[in-house]
Order: sequence, then structure tokens, then C-alpha cells
Amino acid sequence: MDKKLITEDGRRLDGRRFDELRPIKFQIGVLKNADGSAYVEWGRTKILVGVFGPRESHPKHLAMPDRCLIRARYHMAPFSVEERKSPAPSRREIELSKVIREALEPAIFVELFPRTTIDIFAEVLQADGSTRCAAISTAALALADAGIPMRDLVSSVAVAKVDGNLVLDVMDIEDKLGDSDMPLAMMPSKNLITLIQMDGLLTNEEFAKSVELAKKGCMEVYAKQKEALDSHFRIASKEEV
Amino acid sequence: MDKKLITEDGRRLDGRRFDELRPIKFQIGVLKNADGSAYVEWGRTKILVGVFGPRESHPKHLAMPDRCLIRARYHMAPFSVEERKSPAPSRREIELSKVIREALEPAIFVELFPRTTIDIFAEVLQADGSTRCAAISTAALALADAGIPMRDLVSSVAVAKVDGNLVLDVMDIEDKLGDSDMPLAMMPSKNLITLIQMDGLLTNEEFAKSVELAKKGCMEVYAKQKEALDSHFRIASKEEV
Amino acid sequence: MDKKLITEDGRRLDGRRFDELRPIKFQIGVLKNADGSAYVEWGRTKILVGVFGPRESHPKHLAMPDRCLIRARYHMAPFSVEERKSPAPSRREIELSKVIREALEPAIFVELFPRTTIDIFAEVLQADGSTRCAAISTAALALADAGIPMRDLVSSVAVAKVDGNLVLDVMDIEDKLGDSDMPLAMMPSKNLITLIQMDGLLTNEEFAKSVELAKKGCMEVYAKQKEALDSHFRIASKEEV
Amino acid sequence: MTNQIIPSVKRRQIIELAESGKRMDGRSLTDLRKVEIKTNVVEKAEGSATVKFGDTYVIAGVKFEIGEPFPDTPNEGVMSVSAEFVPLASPGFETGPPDENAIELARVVDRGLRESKLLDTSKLCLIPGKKVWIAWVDIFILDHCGNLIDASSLASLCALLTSKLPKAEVVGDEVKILDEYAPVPLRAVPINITLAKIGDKLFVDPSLDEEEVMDCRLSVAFALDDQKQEKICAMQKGGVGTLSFEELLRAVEIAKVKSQELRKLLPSGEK
Amino acid sequence: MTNQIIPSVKRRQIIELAESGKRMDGRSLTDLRKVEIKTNVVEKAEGSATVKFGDTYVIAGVKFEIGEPFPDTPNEGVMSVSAEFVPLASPGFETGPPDENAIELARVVDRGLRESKLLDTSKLCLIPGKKVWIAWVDIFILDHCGNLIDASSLASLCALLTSKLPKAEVVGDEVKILDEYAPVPLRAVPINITLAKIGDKLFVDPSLDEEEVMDCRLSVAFALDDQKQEKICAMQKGGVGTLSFEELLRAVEIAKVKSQELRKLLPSGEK
Amino acid sequence: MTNQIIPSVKRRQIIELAESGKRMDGRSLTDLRKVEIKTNVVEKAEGSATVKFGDTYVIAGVKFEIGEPFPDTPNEGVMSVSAEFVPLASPGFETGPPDENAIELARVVDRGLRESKLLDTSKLCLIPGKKVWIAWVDIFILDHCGNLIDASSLASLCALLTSKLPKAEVVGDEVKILDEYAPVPLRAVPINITLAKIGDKLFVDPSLDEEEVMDCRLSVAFALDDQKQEKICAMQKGGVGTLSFEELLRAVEIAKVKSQELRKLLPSGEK
Repeated sequence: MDKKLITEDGRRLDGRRFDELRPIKFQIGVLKNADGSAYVEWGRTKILVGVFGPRESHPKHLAMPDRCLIRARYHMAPFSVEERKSPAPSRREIELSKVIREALEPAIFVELFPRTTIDIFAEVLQADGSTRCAAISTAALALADAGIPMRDLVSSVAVAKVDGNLVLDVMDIEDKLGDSDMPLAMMPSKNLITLIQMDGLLTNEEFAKSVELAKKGCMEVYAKQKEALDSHFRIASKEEV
Repeated sequence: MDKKLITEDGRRLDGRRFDELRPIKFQIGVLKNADGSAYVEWGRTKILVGVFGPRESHPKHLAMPDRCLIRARYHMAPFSVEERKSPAPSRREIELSKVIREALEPAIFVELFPRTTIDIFAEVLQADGSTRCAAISTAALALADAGIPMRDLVSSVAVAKVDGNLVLDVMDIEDKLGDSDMPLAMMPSKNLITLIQMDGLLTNEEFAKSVELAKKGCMEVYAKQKEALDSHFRIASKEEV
Repeated sequence: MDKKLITEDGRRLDGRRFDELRPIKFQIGVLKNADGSAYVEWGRTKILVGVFGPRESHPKHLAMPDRCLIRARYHMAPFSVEERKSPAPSRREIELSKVIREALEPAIFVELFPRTTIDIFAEVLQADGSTRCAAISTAALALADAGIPMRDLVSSVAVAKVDGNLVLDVMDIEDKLGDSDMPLAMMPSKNLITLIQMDGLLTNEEFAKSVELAKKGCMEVYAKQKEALDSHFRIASKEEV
Repeated sequence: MTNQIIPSVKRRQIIELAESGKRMDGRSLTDLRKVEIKTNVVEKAEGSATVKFGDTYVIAGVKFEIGEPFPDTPNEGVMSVSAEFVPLASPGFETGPPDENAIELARVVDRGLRESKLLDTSKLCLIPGKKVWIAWVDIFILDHCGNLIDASSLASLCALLTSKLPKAEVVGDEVKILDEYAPVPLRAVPINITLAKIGDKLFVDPSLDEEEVMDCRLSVAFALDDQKQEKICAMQKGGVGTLSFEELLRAVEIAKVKSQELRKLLPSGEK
Repeated sequence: MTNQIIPSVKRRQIIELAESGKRMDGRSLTDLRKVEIKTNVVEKAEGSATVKFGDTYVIAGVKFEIGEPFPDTPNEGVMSVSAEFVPLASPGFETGPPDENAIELARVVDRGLRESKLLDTSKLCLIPGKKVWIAWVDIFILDHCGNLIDASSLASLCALLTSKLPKAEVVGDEVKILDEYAPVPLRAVPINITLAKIGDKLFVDPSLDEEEVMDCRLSVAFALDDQKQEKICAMQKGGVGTLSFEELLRAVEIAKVKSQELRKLLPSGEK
Repeated sequence: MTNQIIPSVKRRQIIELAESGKRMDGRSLTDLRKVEIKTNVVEKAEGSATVKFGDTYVIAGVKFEIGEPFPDTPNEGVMSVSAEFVPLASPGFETGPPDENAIELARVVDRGLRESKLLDTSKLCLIPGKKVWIAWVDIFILDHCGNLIDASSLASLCALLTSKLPKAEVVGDEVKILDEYAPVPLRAVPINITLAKIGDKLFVDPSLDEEEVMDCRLSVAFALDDQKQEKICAMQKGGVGTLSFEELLRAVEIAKVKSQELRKLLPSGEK
């Protein structure tokens, strides 16, 4: 690796400490048509999420008699990355759509809406690392905005090993040049993991520390999510007066 | 522009006057299987149109309870143009299929055939300009041949601005090297426009003149269409005797 | 043609006589999930066939009220040939799927299972000539293993003209460099042909001789198929004891 | 859209209101909704803009890539416009390749940009016949509340107007992209205005409600030519209704006036 | 087609008529329908022909394009045959990529042309290993009234027989296409004959009615080799019925005679 | 799979048995099924292996092809892993392009191989920036009886471990492939272990029955680094259930032990 990712004074390239999140700004209820929506600017990562449902399943043979079908799509705009991305869904997008669905579904009371579908659409407008974590955290807010009963929010963050250090909230260059990348999602108040993936080389001990750091990060994301919800519903209730 | 499209004596490259159509030869009832069919040789442009329906909608969920579904497909043979065209439908063919459908549908009494479909298939065997206009005008005859009740025929022609002059019935080279192209379709006896598209640079006055010229052209196409219908049904009724 | 396909002492490149089959080893009942299965090593050609059905037709509109629908798929693994094959089905695979289905269907009592489907899936793991013949012969065993009532087995082999000689059981290099290739399948005890294809240049007399040689070859394949069935059911019945 | 049963009650209401020159959202027949433009919203793109027409919300991004010219224009760069109706924008949108509506939208926007000669493609040539700049203009519909053509045209235009072209050095057959940028060579700027016809009335900048019950729509793009003269550069009728010749010319006149109004909202410095 | 319930009444009628050597359209079992050939029907193609067998109506066009040879035959041009069952040809045809029937048709036609060595691909090489002529043969089925294989084979053959190859000049690694044409280097000419088996009878040039109730069909292509000797160059059984060995050989004999009859209809000057 | 109604009776049985440390097929919770490996099963491939985990049956083949490197790694060869769920492997599999399950499988296998730095891609470069070896790893699922990830990873690994790379000579811009082979430049060898969570129990190498009723699964790949130290190189949770932090760490510990057991079965000579 030619490029150093940690500066002489122990900071990351954007000036962050190892255990520091980027600035995260959630906005809730940003779309007119979607039943629920949220937008995030997470560092330079920008993602818009819209939720439709519970609505009639289509095609009908997909409907499940005892629960709601959850579908999720993670999709990148062609202009969201350095090299223009072809509009056709890549294998990466298809896999991420699956793990994002599996990260969110445990939080939804699916048995309350038999025979229906909930669709979660995440559009990545700009990608600068940790897009799946940002998409999951934002989708949780869009689901809440749609009024879908949930066991808990889902909060997510990634931890990387970079020049020998474990760092929180991985940005693009750290993902590309770092030694490992581990996105994790959890239901914070339940203390349950809903997503974990990892690549890189870590000892069991390093892995355990990565998990701890990710947990801390998720808790901070959770605080920001609740803050966004509070301020959204405060405004919403004022508007109703 | 290197090539001159208007000769010294004020004629177009194929010898036509500015407001002159190419030779147009319609033939009706040329296919055995199709419910209605027509073929045109419009200058060097050659198009075959077949119509099926009203027939059962398939897949069924497309059926509309209060009217007939109209579908149209504009499709070019690989050998119809200078460079071989790939058989997969191009974006151009998909757009033209849509505007052709929208140009013909206003003339059809769709409410007479609820839950059914009428399919209009136009196959361009050779393309030498104004193919959408030729396809629309020929499809109107194929619809009539299929016995589908219509408010009026639809007649269509394109007007271009070429070396500063407005010319009627645009051929390929005039389309490619000219300054504007404006296809227009109308129900002639109703005086109603069912298609208009334009590209190029025209003042409002030039545009108004283009529209007038197109209207005149449509009326001439209309005369040829009626002539073809007359002679077709005269022969048909003789054969029945 | 630079390469000689027949050696000085009148043998083929793998040492076979003109009318000699390659070593053929059938195995029956090799898969757990499939209702019937068989595997063949036919020279270096290696094919695995699985059969499902009779099972409910899906999608339902494919179901036929008076008989069973037979579907067949011939599919090559990307690593089965010299140059990696793209996973998407080629035109060749689509045609072979059709002729393989038509070669097997006459042997199946399709009228016994109205409204159902039988699926025959042949996966070519290594291709060294005569793959369609090997697939058909092996599929017949997989159908038998699935307990599907048949009029007869189907046995298949290809005959080529190579350096002026007719040779039995064509391997890859003989197919590529030879003068003709003629795969033939038949129901041996009925003496009825279910597949014949040919390319190359043959006089009517050469063709008649090719057919005779293919018939002899099919009979030998038939003997091997019966042997494989015998030993499979002998073992199976022992296991049941 | 076309497959839905026309909600005839809504249509009657809209027509009745229009008799007194009014619309359901309080506008007059020729009012645009509130238009909001933000540019440079995606820093990784060479150009980008979001545009709102009321609740209709569209984003466009521009990326420049080196590629091959078309054989018949070896000295010109290439512009390619695509549109995606991403499914979060409407309960009616589905995933999958662009349908005829998305393709028509992209092609109408493309014709407006192309025919106005906005982009000077001759300046995008690097090695004649071999390497040119390809300008990818990608439109995403984010919230579909009517009049996608005008919003998408404006977003694409603003993304191009504010985009920066990487500088490149040509040495023999190799192109080296530098870490510097130049402004994109742009010329006459096209503004698209769409009117819906409902009954015998024309509605500027139709809302989704209006589009659902319209007979047809007409989109007209105006650009200023070299002499700053205002010219029609593209036009498209959509929908299965008809237009009289009088309605056609009237619509074009209205569109001209409204295009002047919209032109004033462009990022500053633009004509 | 194969999925339809066999109209057993029609089948019985056809078989009963055949007992006395007759067919529903008045032909004897070995009669071809009236064959009409028109060539050079699409001037923009390098070769083209329409063929009718009774009401069956097919068009084929040939385009030449410069492309790369296959790696294993660097000195040979390429021929590619495709067939489209365009939906105006039959109420049963659908839009979309070619299905197994269209693919089989194209491949059977292709094998007939290829195995007869009709096209001398070695003469289509421009720069060995790099640039060769690709001959695109595209077949469109325009009206499907039975026996598509023979009509398509004949149309493709006639399009190739009357096609003209652009002359080209090779300078180094560049090919310049001239505005002159040479005839296409053609050799032995294949004629395809299809017979349907219904019951124990063989029907030459089957109609759509006959195809719908047939057990199976056999297509046989004959060509003349260098010594003008008549040889089988391709064969294909289709359909889910069976053939006895006697039927197979009888069909081949009939096909040979009929191919001689059809060969006489070729554009003049051809063998 | 996920769309099926969970067979709750079977789930209860499995959980009850697990209370006493047992499984339906007689294994303990941490037992692997019988693992069988055969290599060099497809002679035409440069490497190949079949792997059985009980009745689960997978084949992987490796082909080397010359192609272009990615622009951002001009000096490195390329590895591409694909998986096909061929329809003979399960009544639930369908023909068509890979679905999300097949894609996830290929990507998880790929990450294990890639992150362990198994393949030294820098040794696969022929002409920097222009020509490199592409290693195509193709996985076919032949019989799906649970735990496809571990069987597919092992089959891919064994195919690569036993594969041979064609030697090639570079002269200028041309590459000539010789008829000789060298071993493939391989390094740390990854072993993947998957555990299913059902209720509060973890099941090593889950059977299909267990997968159908599981809450979720965790797959962990271990490799030895340059210092022969055992490290986690890839991990993937699948399924819609959750894991506690304690379960996660416990699963990783179990996987480590089992990976050591599986590693001993590798073709001899491998670490």
C-alpha cells in the first residue's frame, strides 16, 4: 500500500479520530408518493430511501398467508461513483439488496400484515463508503415514517482495519486500501445483530475488538436516528395543530 | 453541411418539388394469417403492417373492462438500413411504437370491444425516411382491412426544413442532413392532429408554415388511402360474386 | 485438412476400429433430490442427467388437459470445453434441448399423466463429441430410474465420415475435422428412429450405410443401458432387503 | 398509466374549475408550480442538479468518460441521455429495464438538448475517429407528481451547465486525463414547457392529477440561436387524445412565454 | 405449436384423403405448392429475396459488414444466419427474442448453406486474423402457412445468389470500402425439401394444417458437389413422432427428386 | 426458500433433539457430514474438483483465459467466481440467470478466496495494463442437501489447488500460449465453515432440513497468513434471524476448530 491512511498525529485522512463517526444528517418524510421516506448525508455518502406498504402483493403468488413479504432493493445511480456505473443491477447490488433485507426484516412485525408486501427502495446518489450501513440505518427511519410497527430501529456501521488500527465508520478510501472491512447492523435496544459481513485478515481477538467498536458506533447512530425521529414527529405534530 | 439538398433549379435530390410527395403505392389484404394487413412502397421506404384483433387479451391482467387495449410495434428488419441493425428493439423503435400507437388509437372505437386487444405490427423492410408516417398511414388501412370500426383514417407525413426551404415528405438524406424534421399525423376528415413531433430549429412562423404544409400532405395521403381502399373492396366484392 | 484422422494401420486416433464404440460407463441413481438420475462417462464425454416429475405444471397455463408436458434442457458447464463457455444458453444449446426432447418424448407414455410436467435436465460436465447422443441415452436411464413408464429405452449414437471412411461414435476431433456428422437415436426394440440430424456431404448410398452403422451402434448402446439398469435394480433390491 | 380507468369524477371537477380559470392546487391555467433548482449536489459527478416542480423531484448527473466516436461522426464527442423511473418515486413504478415511458422521456430530453446544439460536441473530440469524450447524462425520477419532461429537461440542462470537463493530454494514441477541469463548451440553452389538454383547455406544467385525466400533452422546447433569436428546437405530443390545429399553435405561443419565465431561473451567468 | 391439443378430426380427414393420394388443397402427396421467388426486393441490402410457397411468405436479406474472424479460422470470413418469427406472420407468434423454433429454423438453414460449401468463406478474408467480411443472413417470416424451413432456405439461398460484395482495399491495417461491387464467391447450391409424416404417409411441402397434425417432419438438403454429383448436405428430423428406417430412406429419395424440381426455379444462371 | 411456510413441526423436533446434543441424521451439533473430495475430474479444465458434504454435491472447474486487467490494477490478473444452481440439483431450482442466492454464494466464496490472498494475482500478469490471465472459477451445484457455501468453497479451493497454468511467451504485444503448464501461484488457503442457528443452538454444517427451519446462518472462513497464523478472512451472516454478540463469538470459535479439521482433508501437499 503506497498511500498512508493514518497521519503522523494519529488522525484519519479526513481528520477523524479512530472511533469517530462522520457527520450524519438524517431527514425524514422527504418524498410525497412513498408511504415513508428518509434521506441521509453520511459524510459524502448520500442515500434516499422510500418505503411502500404494507400493500397488496404483486404478482399474487408471492403473497404469504401468515406474514408480510419484505422486499428490498439497493441501487446505485450511474453518477454516484468515480467511474459511471452501468444502470443494470450488478452482482454486488443484488447481494447487498439481500443482506439489507435480512438486516431489516428481523425488526419488522411481519406477522401483522399477512398476504401483503413491504417494499424498501434505497437509491445511492453518492457513494463514499459504508453505503449498506447508511442504507440500513436510513431505511429503518423510512419504515418508521411509513408507520410500520417495529421491534426496534436497526442501526448500522462498519469497522475497518487500517494501517494496523481499527477505525469506525469506513469511508471509501479506507475500504479500498484498508486491510479489512466489517459492516454490522443491530437492533440497539435488543442487543441483537441483524447483519454481519467481513473481509480481510483478522485474528479472533482483533475480530472481537472490531465487533465491540462497531457496537459502540451503532449506539451513536441509534442516538442520531432517534433524534431525527423526535424532531420529525415534533414538527409533524406542530403542523397538524 | 457539405452536400446540397436542393439543386440549382429548385428541385430536391430525387427531382421532386418542395411540396411534392414521393410515389406512394398501398396494397391492402396482403397476408393470409393477419386479420388485416397492408403494404406500402413509399418512395424506397417499404413497410408491411399486420393487425390482429379484437382478440382475447393475453396476459389476462392487461384486459380493460371498459375498452379495448391497443398495442403497436414498430420494428425494423436488420437489412432495412445501411448498417445492419441489431434485431433487439432499439430505444428509437420503442419510442416510435409508442407514438404510433398514440397516433392511431384516437381513430379506433375502443369502447366497442371491452376486455380485448388489438395488435398492430409494422415491419419496416426498407427505411428511406418518414418510416413512422408511412407506418401510421399503412396501419390505418390494415385496421380498415381487419374491419375495425374507426372514426376516420389516420394520414401522416413529415415536413423538413432543408437548405432554408420547407419540403414535404422527408426522405432519409433530407432527414439526416436537413435542419428540422416534423412528422405529423391527423384524422383528415375530422381535422384533428393525432401525432406531432419536431426537432430542429424553427421560428414560430416557420413552424406554422410547416404545419400547413404537413396538413396539405396528409390530405394527399388520405386521397391515396381512400383510393387503395376503394379498389381493394371493389376487387374483394367482385371475388365474392 | 492437415491432420489425418485415420492412422496408417487403419485405426482412429484413439486406437478404435471404425465400428467401435468408446468405453461407456453408465451409473444410475446418482442424485438425492432428483426423482431419477443417471451419469455417463462416454469416452471423455461426461454428462449428468436429472429428471423431475411427473409434477405439477408451473406456470399453470402450460398444463395440458390430456397429457404430460415434457421439457428438456441440454446445458454445458463453462469448463466442459476447450474455451470457457459463457453460462448463458447458446443457440446451439437451445436447438439441442429441442431435438433431445423430441428424441425422448416418443418413448414416454405422456397420456398417463395429464396436466403434469416431466423435466429432463442434462448437464454436460465435459464435452468430447456426441454429447447429444450421450445425453439422450443417459436421460432414458434417468427416466427409467424415476419410474416413468416408457415404451422402450432410447439409444443414440453418431456416425461420421472421416478421411473417406464411415466411423461409429464420433469424438470431438472427428466431428470438427471430419466430412460429415450424423447423430441418430432410436427405440431399439421398436426399430423406430426418434432423432436424426446430419451435416456434411454424403451420397444417398453413403447415407444408407451411415444409417446402418448407426443402428448397429444404437444396439450396442442399448445393451449397455440394459446392463446398467439390471445391475442398478439388482443392487437396489438387495438394499431393500 | 394509460391502462387505468379514467377517474371521470376528477376529470369533471378539473374541467369545471378550469371554466373559471382555476386549478385544484390554486394555480391559474398558465402558472408553473414553484420551481427549485440545486446544482452540484453530487460532488463525484462532473455535473449534477436536482429540480423540483412542486412535489415532482428529479435528479440528473453528468459523467464524462473516454470512448469511441460513432463511425459517421469521427470528429465529434457523444452525448447519451438515459432516464430511470426508480421505484421509490411512485407506487406505479417497477424495477427492471426502462419501459416505453422512461425511454420516451429520455429521448425527448435528449432531442431538446441535442437540437438546441447546447453541447458543442466537436469540442469533445480527443483523437479523431478513435477517442472522444462521452457525456453521460443520467436522470433519476425521485418523486413523480406530474410533468416529468420539464423537470427532467431542466435538471439535465442545469447539470450540464454547471459541469466541468476533465482536461486531457493526447500523446500519440494515448490519452492522459489530467487533474484539472475546464468548463463544458455549451451554446444555446433549451427550455422545455409541457401543456396538458383536458377538454378544450390547456394546462401549463400539469400536475399528476391533471395528467391522469388529460386527453394528451404537448411538450415544446425553445432555445436561443446564434442571433439570440428564440426558436422552437423540439416538440412532442404524448397521449391518445387529439389536438386541433388551433390548439397546437396556441400551445406553442403559451410555451414560448413560459419558457422565457423559466429561463430566468437558470444558474446565474446563463442565457 | 406442439402444445396444442391435436385436432383429431382434421387429422383423420387428412389421412383418409391421403389414402387416395389426395390432400385438402388439391395437391398430390408429392406436389409442391406454387413457388414464387422475387430477388433484389430491398435495394439497401447487398442481397435480398422474397419467397412464397403457396401463402407461406418469407423474406431474407444479406448484409456484409467488416468484423473479426473466429480465432480458429483466421483466414475465413463469417456467415451468420438468424431468423425472426415476426408477430404479423401468425396469431401464435409473440414478440421477444427468438424461441426454440426460430433458432432451430435458423440453424437448419445455416447448416444447409454451410455444409453445401455454398459460400467460399476463404474469399471473404481481408486481413488474416484481423478483418474479414461477415455475411449476415437475416430471415423474416412474414406469413406462416407451413413449411418454413424450405421457404426460408430458398429465400436465404436466393438472397445470397443475387447479392453483391463491396470491393475493399487493404492498406496496412486499414480497410477502405470502395463504391464498387463484385459478385459473391458462391459454390454448390443447396436445396432443402421437407416432408411431413402423418400416419404412414409422407407429405411433401406440408401446409400448416398438415404440420399441426403431423407425427414428425424430415428436412433434407441436397447440393451438387465439385463433380456435379448430387449429395445430401444436411438433414433434420423435427417433431415428437418416429420414423421407421424404411420411411427415412424413402423420404430421402423423394426429397432428392423434389430438390431437382425446385432447383430449376432458381434465378437464372444458377445450377 | 425463504418464502415457504416454516414447517414448525420439524423445527420443534430439531430443537428438542438438539437439547440432548443430537441431530436428525445422528450427528452431534458440531459434527461435519462425511466429506469427499475428488480432483481433476474434468480433464479439459485447467483445474476441477467435486466435493460432497453428505449428499450435497458440488463441482467446480477452473479455466484460464487471456484478457484485459482492470484499469485500477494493471499489473494483476483477474479471478472471477460464478455459481449456477443447475435445476437438476433441487426441485426448487429454476433455469435462468443466477438469482440472489446463487449470486450471494459466488460472492461469499469469492471473498474467502480473495481475502485469504490464495491466488497471487500479481503473478498472472502477462503485459502490464494490456494482457493478464483471467482465472474463471465456475461452481455448479449438482445436488442441494444443505450447506452449499462450505461445499462450494471447498470445491473451488481444491480446483484451484490442483490447477495448472498454461505457460505463455510474450513477444512485443503478442502472447503465445505454450503447450506446457506451471503450477498456479497459490498462497494462504481459506477454509469456510457455516453454522446454522436454530433456537439458541448452533449447528455445524447444516443439512437441508436444518436450513429450512433455521433462524439464520453464519459462515466464517479461516486462512493461515504468512506467519502460519490462523486468521478470519471472510464472514457472512445469512437469513432473517438475529445473533446475539455472545452467539457470534461462540460461532467463530467453533468455526475455527472445524476449519482445522477440514483443512486436513485437502489434497496432499497443501497447508
